[in-house]
Amino acid sequence: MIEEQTTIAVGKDELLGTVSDFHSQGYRLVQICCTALGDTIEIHYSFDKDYRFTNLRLTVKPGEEIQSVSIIYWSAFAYENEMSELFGVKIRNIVVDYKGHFYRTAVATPFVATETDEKNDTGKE
Amino acid sequence: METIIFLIIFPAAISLVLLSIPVKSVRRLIAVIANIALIAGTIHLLYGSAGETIRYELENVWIERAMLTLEVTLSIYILYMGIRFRRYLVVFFTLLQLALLVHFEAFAIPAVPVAHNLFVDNFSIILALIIGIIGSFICLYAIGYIEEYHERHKESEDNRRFFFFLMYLFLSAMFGIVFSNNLKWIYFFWEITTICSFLLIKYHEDEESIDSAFSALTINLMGGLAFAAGISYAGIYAGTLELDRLIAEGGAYAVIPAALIAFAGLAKSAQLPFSSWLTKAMVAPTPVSALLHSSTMVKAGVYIIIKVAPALKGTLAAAMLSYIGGLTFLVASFIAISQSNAKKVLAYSTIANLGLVVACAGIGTNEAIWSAILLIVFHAVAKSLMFLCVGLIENKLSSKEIENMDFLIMEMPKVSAAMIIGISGMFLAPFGMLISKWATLKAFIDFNPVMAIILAYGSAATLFFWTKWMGKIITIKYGLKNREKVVSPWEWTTLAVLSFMTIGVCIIFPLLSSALIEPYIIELFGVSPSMDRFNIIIIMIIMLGLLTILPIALMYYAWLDKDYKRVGTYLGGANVDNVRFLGSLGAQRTADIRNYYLDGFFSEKKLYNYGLVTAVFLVILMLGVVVI
Amino acid sequence: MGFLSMTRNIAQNLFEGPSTRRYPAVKRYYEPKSRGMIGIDIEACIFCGLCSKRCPTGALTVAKDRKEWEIDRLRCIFCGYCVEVCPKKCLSMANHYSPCVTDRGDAIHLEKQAPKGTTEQPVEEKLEKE
Amino acid sequence: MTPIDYFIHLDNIYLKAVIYVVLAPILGGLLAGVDRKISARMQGRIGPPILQPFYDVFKLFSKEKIIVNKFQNFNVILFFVFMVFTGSLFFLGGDLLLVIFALTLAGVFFALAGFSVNSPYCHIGAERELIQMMSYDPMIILVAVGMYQVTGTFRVDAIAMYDGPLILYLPGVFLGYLHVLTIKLRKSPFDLAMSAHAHQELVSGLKTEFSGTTLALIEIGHWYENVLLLGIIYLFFAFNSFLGVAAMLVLYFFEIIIDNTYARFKWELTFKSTWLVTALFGAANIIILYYAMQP
Amino acid sequence: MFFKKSPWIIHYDATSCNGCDIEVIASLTPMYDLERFGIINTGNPKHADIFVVTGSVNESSHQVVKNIYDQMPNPKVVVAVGICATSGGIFRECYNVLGGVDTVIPVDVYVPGCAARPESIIDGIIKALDILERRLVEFRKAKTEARRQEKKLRRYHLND
Amino acid sequence: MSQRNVIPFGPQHPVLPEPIHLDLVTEDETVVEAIPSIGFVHRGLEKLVEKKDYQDFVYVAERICGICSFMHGMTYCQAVEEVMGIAVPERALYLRTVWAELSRVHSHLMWLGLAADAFGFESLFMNCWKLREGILDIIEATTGGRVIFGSCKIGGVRRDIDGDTMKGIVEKLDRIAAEIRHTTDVFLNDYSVQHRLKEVGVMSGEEAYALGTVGPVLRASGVAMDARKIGYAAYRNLKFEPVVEKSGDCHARCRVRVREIFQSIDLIGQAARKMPEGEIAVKVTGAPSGEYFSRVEQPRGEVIYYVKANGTKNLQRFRVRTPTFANLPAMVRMLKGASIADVPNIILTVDPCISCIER
Repeated sequence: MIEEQTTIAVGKDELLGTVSDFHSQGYRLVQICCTALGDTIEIHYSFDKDYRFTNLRLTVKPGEEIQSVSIIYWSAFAYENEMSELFGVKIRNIVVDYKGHFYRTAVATPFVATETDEKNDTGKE
Repeated sequence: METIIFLIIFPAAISLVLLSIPVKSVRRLIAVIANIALIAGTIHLLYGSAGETIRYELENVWIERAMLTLEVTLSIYILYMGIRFRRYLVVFFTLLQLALLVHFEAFAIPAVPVAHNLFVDNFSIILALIIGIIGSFICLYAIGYIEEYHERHKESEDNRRFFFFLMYLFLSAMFGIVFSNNLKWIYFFWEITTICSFLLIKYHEDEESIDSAFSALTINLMGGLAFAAGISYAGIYAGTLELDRLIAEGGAYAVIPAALIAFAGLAKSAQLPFSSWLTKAMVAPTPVSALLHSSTMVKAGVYIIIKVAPALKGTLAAAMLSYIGGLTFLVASFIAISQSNAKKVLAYSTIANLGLVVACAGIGTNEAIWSAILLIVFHAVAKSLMFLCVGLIENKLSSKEIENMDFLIMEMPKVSAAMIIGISGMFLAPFGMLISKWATLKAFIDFNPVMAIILAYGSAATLFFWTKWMGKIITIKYGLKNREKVVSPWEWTTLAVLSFMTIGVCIIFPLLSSALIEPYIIELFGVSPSMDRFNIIIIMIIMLGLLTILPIALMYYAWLDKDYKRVGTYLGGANVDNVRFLGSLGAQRTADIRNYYLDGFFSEKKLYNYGLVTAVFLVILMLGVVVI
Repeated sequence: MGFLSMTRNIAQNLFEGPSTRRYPAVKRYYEPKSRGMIGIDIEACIFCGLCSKRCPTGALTVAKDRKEWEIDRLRCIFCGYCVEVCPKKCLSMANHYSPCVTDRGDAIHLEKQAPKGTTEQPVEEKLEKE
Repeated sequence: MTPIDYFIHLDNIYLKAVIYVVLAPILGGLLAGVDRKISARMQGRIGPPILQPFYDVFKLFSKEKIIVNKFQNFNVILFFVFMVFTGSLFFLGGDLLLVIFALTLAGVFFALAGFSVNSPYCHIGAERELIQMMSYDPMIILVAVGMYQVTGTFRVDAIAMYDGPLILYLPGVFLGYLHVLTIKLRKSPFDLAMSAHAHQELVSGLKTEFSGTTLALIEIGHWYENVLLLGIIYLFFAFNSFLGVAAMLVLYFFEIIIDNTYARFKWELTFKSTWLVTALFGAANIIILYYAMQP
Repeated sequence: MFFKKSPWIIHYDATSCNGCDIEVIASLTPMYDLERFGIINTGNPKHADIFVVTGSVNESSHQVVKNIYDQMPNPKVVVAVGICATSGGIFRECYNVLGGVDTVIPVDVYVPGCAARPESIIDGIIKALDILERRLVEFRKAKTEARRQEKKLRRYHLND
Repeated sequence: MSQRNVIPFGPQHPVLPEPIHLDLVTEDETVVEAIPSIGFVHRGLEKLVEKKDYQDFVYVAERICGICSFMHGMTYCQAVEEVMGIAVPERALYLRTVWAELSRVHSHLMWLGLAADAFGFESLFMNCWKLREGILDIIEATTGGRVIFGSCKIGGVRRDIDGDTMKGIVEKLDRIAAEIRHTTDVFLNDYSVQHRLKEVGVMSGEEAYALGTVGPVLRASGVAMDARKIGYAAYRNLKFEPVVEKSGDCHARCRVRVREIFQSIDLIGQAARKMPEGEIAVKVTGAPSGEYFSRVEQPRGEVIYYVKANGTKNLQRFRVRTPTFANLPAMVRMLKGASIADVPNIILTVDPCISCIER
């Protein structure tokens, strides 16, 4: 094991509060990532302070709307735009909202699209 | 002499006629006839009187009395205006002037004999040509302009009869200035131009116009006060009221009035400590700017400076004069870089060029005076053309901003062509201004290389702001609507005539020089500068080259050249079409391009303040040295 | 703060002469370990198809029935995975890349196992030819 | 008698003009080729053949003509014509001030070419070109002023035949001229508006939209210009033609060194430094000379 | 013929992993020095003769590749450098990759390699030079042909 | 009336070999607004895990980026090894360290060259790339590739470097280091370089930390954050301190990279001395199950791989957060108020790897 990594599950409503706690404790936002697990979507918010790595795990249903953390961590806008474009996660109040023009993929929300979708949907926006 | 009197009286009479006739078409007819008469008059003068200076007696007590009465009436009017708008500085200056005048008229006048009240020499013929021809055409232009102006400015009162009254009255006063030998007469006409300017600036009657008008009035009254003081001094101590005698006598008594009159000239031609009024005066309707504030009235200032300069020759005051001119040229050229308002750029460029003339006058060598006169001619033609073009564009685009003139060549090709000629005329070889700048440079080097250095820097700045403006106009974009279909024939005529004149004066300049300027210089100095024949040939070759290559190449590109493929502009490969690109956030944007204004280096406020302080210092030095 | 601090370097370059490898006039020396184009000793091949299954880009096709082994040189990424997985170790890697082509078809290289009995040219010679 | 002396004393001005018009591009092209070769060697490369600039230009002549708008090449033609004309005027021994004004005219056409296209990179290039012109213009005029002060004439032929060593009278002016020469030769650190190699923020700057024949004309125009600029260097050393030629070559080599030892300056520094150098060296030299030459 | 001696290139990274890009740049640097052949990296389609594309094309870049190609004056040659550019390479199955460069514009020379070595790039460009010369001849022929056609048309119209 | 230019910067732009697009809104030449647009290199390779075997996927991971390809492969292997609990042999860890540091040296030298190119110093650019070839020769001799090393695999490494070669490499590196110093001195001391880089794109430590920047960008602002300190591979046995500069401008970022070149050369020396004998790989069987965030310090900063597996041969989710992605917001911030001439410098001192950002 190279390093200890802790993961804390967090609810949709506590998200902003917990993130701002991290912010006030001087954590830096390392990354936000999304995993599509069929019927749910898992979002990891990773923080780091003095090489201590901590994760928040938020589980949402597809189509559920969540709050943007870019108000607290400005740099989150990039991750959130990515999530909303690739996974179709609805995120409210992103400071710089590309509105689906971040990567401009050939397939809309490729990570949740099924194989058949991909073939039929040319995805031109 | 009849021609002269005709030229002075006729416009004044026309102005009264225009004021009294209520029918528009009749007024127009009269104006056209009057303009033709004026032009004919000046040309007649050119053929009749060119050569030696001719002086005329015109002794008539009634003229003097009428002038005095008018002067006092005008002063009272100014007093009234000053009190009504609470400009107490104006009131103060007027009162002082009135006091000086009354004192002088009451006590000193009988003692001073005036032999010649009027005169004609080549210099005044040149100015008369400018006033007569350019002035007439500007008045023609104004007929078309004012129509559209009132369409655009529905809120302002339609006072166009009064407007034309003032324009023609002004022409009359200008003729008066250049033909009068009697200082008191000059002063009388001088004050009329001041008041015309005041009333024309505030024509729009909004707060900004009134403010600017009073600013112009205050400064010009200050100049007028100095003028009046100069006359009093000349009358009392030098014992003459004649311009030529005052200059010819020279000596200690002539220096003080000369310096005071030069001071008045500085104020009138908006040299540095006084330059603010001219830039503010740009709120006036554009023909006014063209006529009063670039081609004629401000020229009266430099005219009088050139006239009195010989009296100051060799004194420190003359050196100061040249430094004030040089400084004004430098500072105004620099400030013009940071301006985006077309009329302000023109105003600053006018100030700069007048600065050059003043500097030449201060130097006062034969070469310098020669180039000063050339400068006046070339500047008057090119600058009035520029102003009139801007006026037209302003009416069409409802904006004076240079940045709104992109693609003008596609929207208004003919106006743009006129404008390009005007701009080229202002700084580019082989046009006139460049020839005179060249002569000026030669004069400067022999006088004092510091001035040459100033000229080198200043003309570099000139190059920058003119070229970027020209670049803005000639940017080409397809698919734009032609917007010049509805320009009135009045305006077209004037633009065409002035464009051809800009080229014309350059082609005939050797003639102009040998027929009019050189005799004048020889009369003044005994010797005359002349350009190297080789250089004149070269300039003519460039001119001819341009006049042939340009149309041929344009025709080639317009009709003959078919062997090409059109592609889009380089936009980093993100083209959507020729000018638009796919930008961030999925938006299609147009590549928008603007000029540079280098505000960090040439900010108006900073430079103006520095210039103002230095110029005030120089003016104080100029007057102080004389008094001591 | 230095002015002209690059002078030393450019003077050195000027006097030492250019350090250019004059390819193609001078042949480039390749390290023996350099990864390059794939060759096959077709006689040893058993057409198991493991290489084509493992190939990350699908550059290899193996037809067991026709005893053919085909490589699209414009798909091969020179990873060497096929060489690694080959059970008979009949695949080999040259230390230089395959040549540039102007037509896609030129890059498809087909090896066919001869019916038993005929002798084949050694692999190296074949590679040279290409 | 060196060829240069022969050229100066040649009375037939038509012959002079023909010699210049024919020889200047050849010289300029060779100079550009040598420049590229030496630069490459300084970077540890072999570099292109000496004749490469000619190959480039000939190639450009046979390319397809692509344009953004019909009139964009118009100003380039004018630039080229006036550049050749300016050079001829100089080598015919014309008035130095007139040469400078004609040079400005050519430069203005070049900048206008950039403006007329309505392309962002061209436009920035043109603006920068103008800033450069504004930067170097005072110094170039001062060169003429200084020469006039010493020799009492603006005629190039008279200056070239002047016996005294101009360089000793005008060391400051000469230094100032060297400074602006870097701008005019479009060498680093002042290659703001465009440069031969495109590794800059402005793609190719002013010449972004010009291709084929027009680009070739721009290149050849610059060869003419470079020869003219070297000619002005020669004037400083005109009292000895060997020294003059040596000075031209040494200074060109020096410019190559400068090119290879500097990063590109920003326009602010370019502008400030040039005007400062003009004032410190050029203007100061002229003022001192003025007082020294007063009786 | 001067095309052979002065081919100017423009390089565009369609969706390359960087590997081929830095090798293209490396081939311009002292060790390989493409300028020996008169090659300049112009970075501007309007000056270029050879279009060097690295990487496969994707949803966003295919339009860019097309734009650049369209803005290049004839005669022109396209060199696809690296396996991604020739066939899509290891990424051909990705959802956003359309395939090799030849799906968008005609490719003249395919340079293999992952990442392509500078030697391969030099080989490829030298191969492209011959094609460039050929293109010039074709281009001229087409031009005179077009002119003739136009003249014919005009005459026809005049006679009408 | 506005005096604002709107200029498209990229996607094809000669100063950057890679496509990124910025809508630059400028006034005179001052950037008022810069909005980046990416997606020109987006391939979508994260989804490729669903099609490829987790062991074969190393080849894809290596090709995320051609500059730090080895580090990508290594991070991926490390992530899977952690999920599967594989103990990698010590020698393999050391070899990975050597290659990682070699690629850091080549990446930094390449960056120095590109930066020199961006501020118009062509001869310096050429010099840097000339030196870089020396490093590439070492890399080619040991791995068989100049750009894509292809020597990492799950469970260890694919190739070995024998003792003599290792010694030769260290000696050669020392020689090259002396030459590199001549060149980097120009970066540190030259007036024109300082004019272009000093006080350009200044970012304070607090701001850089708040924006989540990583790598040299963060360290140049005075924050000592180096993921190598976590102690992956052999770094826990090597002695080094993160390189930190205080001023936070472009020149500081340049200095950080210059010093890191020498630090890396030193680390290679240390690794060569301490390298134990033994196996270079273990055999890997089975399929991974679990999740892990693997962190490695790339030349551009900390890269994070997230691997989630559910016991099949294909991973469930594979996610890469590359350093440039984290530095992108900082770049946008720094561009505001810079001049057009600074834009390439600022973009380059972030050392953007667009193919990393977009994967």
